[in-house]
Amino acid sequence: MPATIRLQRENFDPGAEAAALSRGRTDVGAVVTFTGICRGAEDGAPIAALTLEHYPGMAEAEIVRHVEEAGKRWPLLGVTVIHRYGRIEPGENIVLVVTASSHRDAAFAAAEFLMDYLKTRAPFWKQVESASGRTWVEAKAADDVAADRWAKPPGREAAE
Amino acid sequence: MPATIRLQRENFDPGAEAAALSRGRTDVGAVVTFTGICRGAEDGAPIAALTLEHYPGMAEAEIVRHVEEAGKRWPLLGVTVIHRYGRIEPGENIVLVVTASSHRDAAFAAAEFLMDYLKTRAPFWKQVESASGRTWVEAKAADDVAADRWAKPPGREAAE
Amino acid sequence: MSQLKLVYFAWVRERVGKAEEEVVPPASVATVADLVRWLGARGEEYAHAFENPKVIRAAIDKRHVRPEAAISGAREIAFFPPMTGG
Amino acid sequence: MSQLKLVYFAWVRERVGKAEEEVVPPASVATVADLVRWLGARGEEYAHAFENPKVIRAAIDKRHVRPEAAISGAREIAFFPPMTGG
Repeated sequence: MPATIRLQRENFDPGAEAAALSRGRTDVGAVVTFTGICRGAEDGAPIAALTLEHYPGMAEAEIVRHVEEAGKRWPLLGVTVIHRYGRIEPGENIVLVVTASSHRDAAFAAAEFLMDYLKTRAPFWKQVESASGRTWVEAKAADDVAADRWAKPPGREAAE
Repeated sequence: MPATIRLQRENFDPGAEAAALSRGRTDVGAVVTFTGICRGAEDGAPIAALTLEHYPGMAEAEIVRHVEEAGKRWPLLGVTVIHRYGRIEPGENIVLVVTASSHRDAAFAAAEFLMDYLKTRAPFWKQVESASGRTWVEAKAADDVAADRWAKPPGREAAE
Repeated sequence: MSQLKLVYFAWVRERVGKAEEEVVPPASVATVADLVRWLGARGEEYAHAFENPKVIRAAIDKRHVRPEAAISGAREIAFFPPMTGG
Repeated sequence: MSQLKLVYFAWVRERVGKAEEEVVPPASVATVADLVRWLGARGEEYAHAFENPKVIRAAIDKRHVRPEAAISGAREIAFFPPMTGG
């Protein structure tokens, strides 16, 4: 399965990335694209920017591992994951997940699986920059619940 | 909620349609794009093209109704649905659903809901053109099952 | 009963041999299911199109309806196979 | 015990006041939880960073581990808050 995984400071073009997964082939019947965008407010208060810190090396490895896991769980024909780091202003893209499959159920499920895992297991941390200073975003319990729905019986990985 | 619904013969650009839903605003945090593409084989046999027939007037009305229903069920900030009709060759786009929301769960759920309903309730019929002639695609029981998971208690609409 | 516009799609259209027509069913035809039975008796092509009423879907004035739906007041009734869009 | 590279991220890094360092913990430090306790006793900034071990996540050689994981053989151990990517 063709997989593209990139961590980068630069913005990306979701449409171009999605188009690349089906170009020149006729086995892809469904492409699901998730784009995560920096909002202008966090918990109702306006923000100036987000700064994303990451753990180089581990972030790539975690994403690769989860893309491989997705490829085992669903009949995917291609996956692209791009995650930005550094300073990101409201309206800018943060993260992209694209999944391609013959049928829509696999493409949807794999895209949701990857997003749930990126939120809770990929080593990235968001800091909010606002009029009142800089604060680290707190992890949301709802994200853990979302990730837990994909859990398999324990024993497969040390921290799962 | 801004909603764009188009039935057309012409191809469309999924990336441009998705970008339009978040451009110039900072409340959108998640955009999910589903693109349905004509595959080169149906049940293992190569095909030359699909021809999509639709019921003009009713197709638009059904899609509008389901987009409105999605807007009631989830806090959406924008929806785009484009469905092509006429002759479509392998590798070409057939259908597009884009949903925008503050958070990913609503965007994913609404996109899946709309696709499940388009498959089973929107008056479109696919005819396959292949070496052995033309045949109508049969409805899949799996699609009915997928659509049924969104059903609310009966009594809301005559045929639900 | 007044005049009624019928429209057909996909293989129902192909079997009937036309995309639409105007009909005036007798007063005894009260529901969509009655109309399917009445149409099925109109000739070979109709008998073929409506031979399995279970796979025929119907819409009255562009809204899905069940076979037991009353047709009184309808302007346009459509018949078609299960949908395969998306 | 041999030399160990520690790396810190987000507010753990800010509280400790550095992004990484090399340490040589005593032989009694066998697990990640032991290491957190040992680090917490190294000074005010460490005590602050590790004051609530429940919210500290750890990775050994770039893989997530639980507090009870053994650290023997580790080259790099990372400490950080719950992740907020995506």
